Amino acid sequence: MSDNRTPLGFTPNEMMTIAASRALKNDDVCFVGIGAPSAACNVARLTHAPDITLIYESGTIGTAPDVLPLSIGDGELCETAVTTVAVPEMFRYWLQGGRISIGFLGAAQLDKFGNINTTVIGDYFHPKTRLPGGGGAPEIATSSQQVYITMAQSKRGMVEKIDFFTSFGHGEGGDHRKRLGIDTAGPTLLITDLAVWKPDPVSKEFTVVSLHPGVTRQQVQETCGWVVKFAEVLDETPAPSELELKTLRDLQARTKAAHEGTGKGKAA
Amino acid sequence: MSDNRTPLGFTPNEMMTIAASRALKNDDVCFVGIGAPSAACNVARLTHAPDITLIYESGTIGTAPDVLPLSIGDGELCETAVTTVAVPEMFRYWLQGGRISIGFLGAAQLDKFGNINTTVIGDYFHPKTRLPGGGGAPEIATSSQQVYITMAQSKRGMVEKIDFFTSFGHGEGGDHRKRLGIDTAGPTLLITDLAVWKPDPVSKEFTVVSLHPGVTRQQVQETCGWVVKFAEVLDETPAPSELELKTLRDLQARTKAAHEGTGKGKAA
Amino acid sequence: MVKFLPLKQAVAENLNNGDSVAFEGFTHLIPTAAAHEAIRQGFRDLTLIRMTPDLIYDQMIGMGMAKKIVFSYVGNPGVGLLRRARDAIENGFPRPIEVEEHSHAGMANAYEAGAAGLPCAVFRGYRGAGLAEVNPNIRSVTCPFTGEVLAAVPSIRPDVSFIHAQKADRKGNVLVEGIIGIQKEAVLAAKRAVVTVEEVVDTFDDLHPNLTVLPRWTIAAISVVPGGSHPSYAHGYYARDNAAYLEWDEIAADREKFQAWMKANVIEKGADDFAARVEHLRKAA
Amino acid sequence: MVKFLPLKQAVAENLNNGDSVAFEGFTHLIPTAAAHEAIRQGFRDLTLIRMTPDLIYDQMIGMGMAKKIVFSYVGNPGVGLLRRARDAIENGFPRPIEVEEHSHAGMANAYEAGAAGLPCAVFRGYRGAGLAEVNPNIRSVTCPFTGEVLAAVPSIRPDVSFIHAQKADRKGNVLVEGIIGIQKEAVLAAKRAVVTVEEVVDTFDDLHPNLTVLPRWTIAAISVVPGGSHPSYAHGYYARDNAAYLEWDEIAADREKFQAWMKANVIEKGADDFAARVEHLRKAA
Repeated sequence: MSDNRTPLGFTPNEMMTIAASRALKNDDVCFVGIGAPSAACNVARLTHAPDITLIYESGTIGTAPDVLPLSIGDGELCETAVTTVAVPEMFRYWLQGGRISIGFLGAAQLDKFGNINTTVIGDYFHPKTRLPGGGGAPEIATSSQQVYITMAQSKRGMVEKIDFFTSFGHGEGGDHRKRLGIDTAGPTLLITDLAVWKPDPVSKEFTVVSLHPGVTRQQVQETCGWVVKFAEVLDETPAPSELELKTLRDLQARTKAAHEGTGKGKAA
Repeated sequence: MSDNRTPLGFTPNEMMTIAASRALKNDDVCFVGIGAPSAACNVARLTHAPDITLIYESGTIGTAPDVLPLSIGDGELCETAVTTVAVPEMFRYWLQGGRISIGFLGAAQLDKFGNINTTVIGDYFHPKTRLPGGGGAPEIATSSQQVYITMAQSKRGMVEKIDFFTSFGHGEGGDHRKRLGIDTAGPTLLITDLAVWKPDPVSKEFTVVSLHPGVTRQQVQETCGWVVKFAEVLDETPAPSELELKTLRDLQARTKAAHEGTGKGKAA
Repeated sequence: MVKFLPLKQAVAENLNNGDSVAFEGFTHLIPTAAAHEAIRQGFRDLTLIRMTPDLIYDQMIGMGMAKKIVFSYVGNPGVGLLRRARDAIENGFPRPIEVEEHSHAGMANAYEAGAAGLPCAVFRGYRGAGLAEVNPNIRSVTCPFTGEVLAAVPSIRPDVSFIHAQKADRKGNVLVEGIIGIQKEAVLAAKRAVVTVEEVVDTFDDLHPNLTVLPRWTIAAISVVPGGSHPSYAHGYYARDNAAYLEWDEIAADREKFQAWMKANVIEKGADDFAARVEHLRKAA
Repeated sequence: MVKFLPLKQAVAENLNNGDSVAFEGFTHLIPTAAAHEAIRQGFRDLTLIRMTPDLIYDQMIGMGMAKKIVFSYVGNPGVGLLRRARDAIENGFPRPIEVEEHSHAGMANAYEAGAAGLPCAVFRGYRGAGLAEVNPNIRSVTCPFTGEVLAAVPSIRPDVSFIHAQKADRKGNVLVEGIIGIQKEAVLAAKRAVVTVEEVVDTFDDLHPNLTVLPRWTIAAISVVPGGSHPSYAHGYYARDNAAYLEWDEIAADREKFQAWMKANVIEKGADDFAARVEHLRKAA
């Protein structure tokens, strides 16, 4: 694996994962979605947040996997966890109980208010594409104290209007959550492969607050399906440190080796 | 301990416990109240029903104690159980889930329809005597498929009108359970130190169906606060067998030794 | 009372056409051998219930056995979509299929309520979620103390539940350990439960008292099928066959390739074939 | 985040006059040392919550610390009545006490709902029971699918819960094993939880993954008090002191005898005295 896949020495996806990892604190209790959130959470654990509590919906609490899980229920998660509970308990005592500080989600379709669709493309009853659905996300989105979202930008993914409200973000914006009686903060951070976004305090529309190194406003707009708002003062995301990059790449290399190792000699 | 404490070679209490033990079957799943029910259930297990499942409300399922527990949560119950679950699970999955064939209760006050009071003597808000209360009994009485009751007879205990409905038996009799939407059978058996009683099929009033050896109708009536009905054909309860008596007495001797053994050398 | 039976007989005695059935396992201990036996016996018009329908439900749906599916995540874990399920939902192939969709919280609570003998589950869920608008089985009750409106879903009470577990003792008590998922609830919620196990041991006397043990009288039949949860894994026995999950994506993408694979790997095979499939995965467990 | 503290400080930092507080333990692992420390510190106007108030609540009530008691079985386990609680309820001595009485099922469901962050618990209970007529906190909801009327009680959410457990690891995770009762729910339902433990071990790495472990961030303070649940027992450490339960019946029967006993055995003693009380019971565990 090369350290120089881009002129900058890191890929946009690596920047995304590392920027997301930095948002997590040592005392966070994080409900981890699979994919990009999982990588970010484990990089955080392996760098600046060694005591972070990672929870996967399979029931594993306080887990510390050496490789990234392929699914939310890998054996590695259980073996390294503080405790492993049944799934009803996970959703009742731990998520609904209000114990999760950060719910970390990916998205197939996202709108500017942080509403997520992972259910269908097209009409629900006559879908063009049937996606896997919500899984734990509908309640992660409303029971976690805050929600972080991470996804690679694309016009197909970041859209003006999502086809289905799998998980509720800020709805139509403003105080829509409060009007529905939802007392948690909802999406407070979006990390893409190009930028860091935060919701406007009033309208709740996601606004770019930081561009990743080398990224232009135009690139962000061209890969987003809505008219992008930028903060008045726009930061540049600090580039990944050597430690961060090495940690992420080592983790991914271990993961690749481990997952291939269980196949029948065929390439995964 | 003598084998001849009465002219018959056994005491009324021994006869009660042994008669109660005989009512239990090998495939019963029995929710065991403390005291007389506990002794009867364990005698059954140690004689004709070796595979009976005994459940105590502390969460111990399929327990096989060598000595009778002092409380429903003795360590012995856990050590010999198939599994020990949390108390909410006990009441939700195991009792409310409809898995208990026999709920076995004692009573402080009982009426002829199998309603039990273990809450107060006198008015609830200004009690003459505050008793311990229902514990698990209110739901044992309605969620178990059948309820067996065992108690020593006395005019104070077996009364025309109980002071408080701790657990519902047949209410005012007849189809009162059905009218409340309770679809379990309720009390189907009462075993006292003098007799075996079953509810009349229509009125649901407890009726003496069998007198213990040497007991007269008059003795039963003199120790009961309501006018006793006797079945047209009245059986005599078979006397305890040698095996039954020995099993019960050995169990009680082991129990006495074990409970004294944990004291500070003082008599318990 | 539980019977130890060959898998073929355990499935034949407990599953019927038209049943509602749960083959449960939350990424771990998936009862693949039992599902394959059900496919071989060709049941029809099943209502398939599962939080995470994966390969086995893709296979049953692709074989036209399901009239309805009740689920909360219809994906190939860690890989992507389930292409036979998609074909049924999007194109009605090989037959149209009715969909009842929940969130994980909804399904987990519904199983819990089923195990608890309740008609419905009450929880805080589906707030602002689109599912509440498309699924008429998502309703509400109002807390009589605070006035808060809570979600309610019907409890899940399958005619039959199938699970795979690590071991049984000779009496028929069953141990599930590791990621225990929803298996205990699936068994206790069902009218009948069938369990495949890796092995039978003499007694459970040495087990810790607080492990997840299902007493023998909660189970209708036990079949010993080593490797029976391949390609998922059995904690303490063998690792997940990740390659098989990745391969499935290709197999299921094509209707004919799917049929050929099913013929070669399910129809013409039996429960005894599972042990060999996990041989190379045992070291990694 | 959890702190390891001397018991005196753990109680002082977490309990306040007027709090609702649960000292839980279902015949096993009763947090006697914590209760005695609360008695020494002389808190007033407490709402005492517990399924099975036993000696420790009899003592707190007898000392006039409770304005209300929420319970489902107010007995001396295996022995009989609680005579100080009776004196308070029957005679208002040493002060009148408010009573909120439930069944075990009601309390267990209410703790479960508290741990689950719900405002109320819904279950099938209190059918035909007199409690439903005298306790205004027993209400009902109607299943929106079947029309069945189910019982509802408010969830229990104490200001503070105290439990006794076998051990903590150095990070502050806590293990409870054996008869686990309602302790996990009592901790998770509370705003703050204080745990006394028999000992601290380096790590929990060798524990089975499915045991009842409370993560360190669910606990406010841990105090190491060997013998801290005497006269109840700690599975794996020491047996129950049955004689003490029988003796209590006599002690509590008399107001003056009670006061003398409290002075000698609680007021003038400390947490360190518990270890010696279980010495003779260790063999029997």
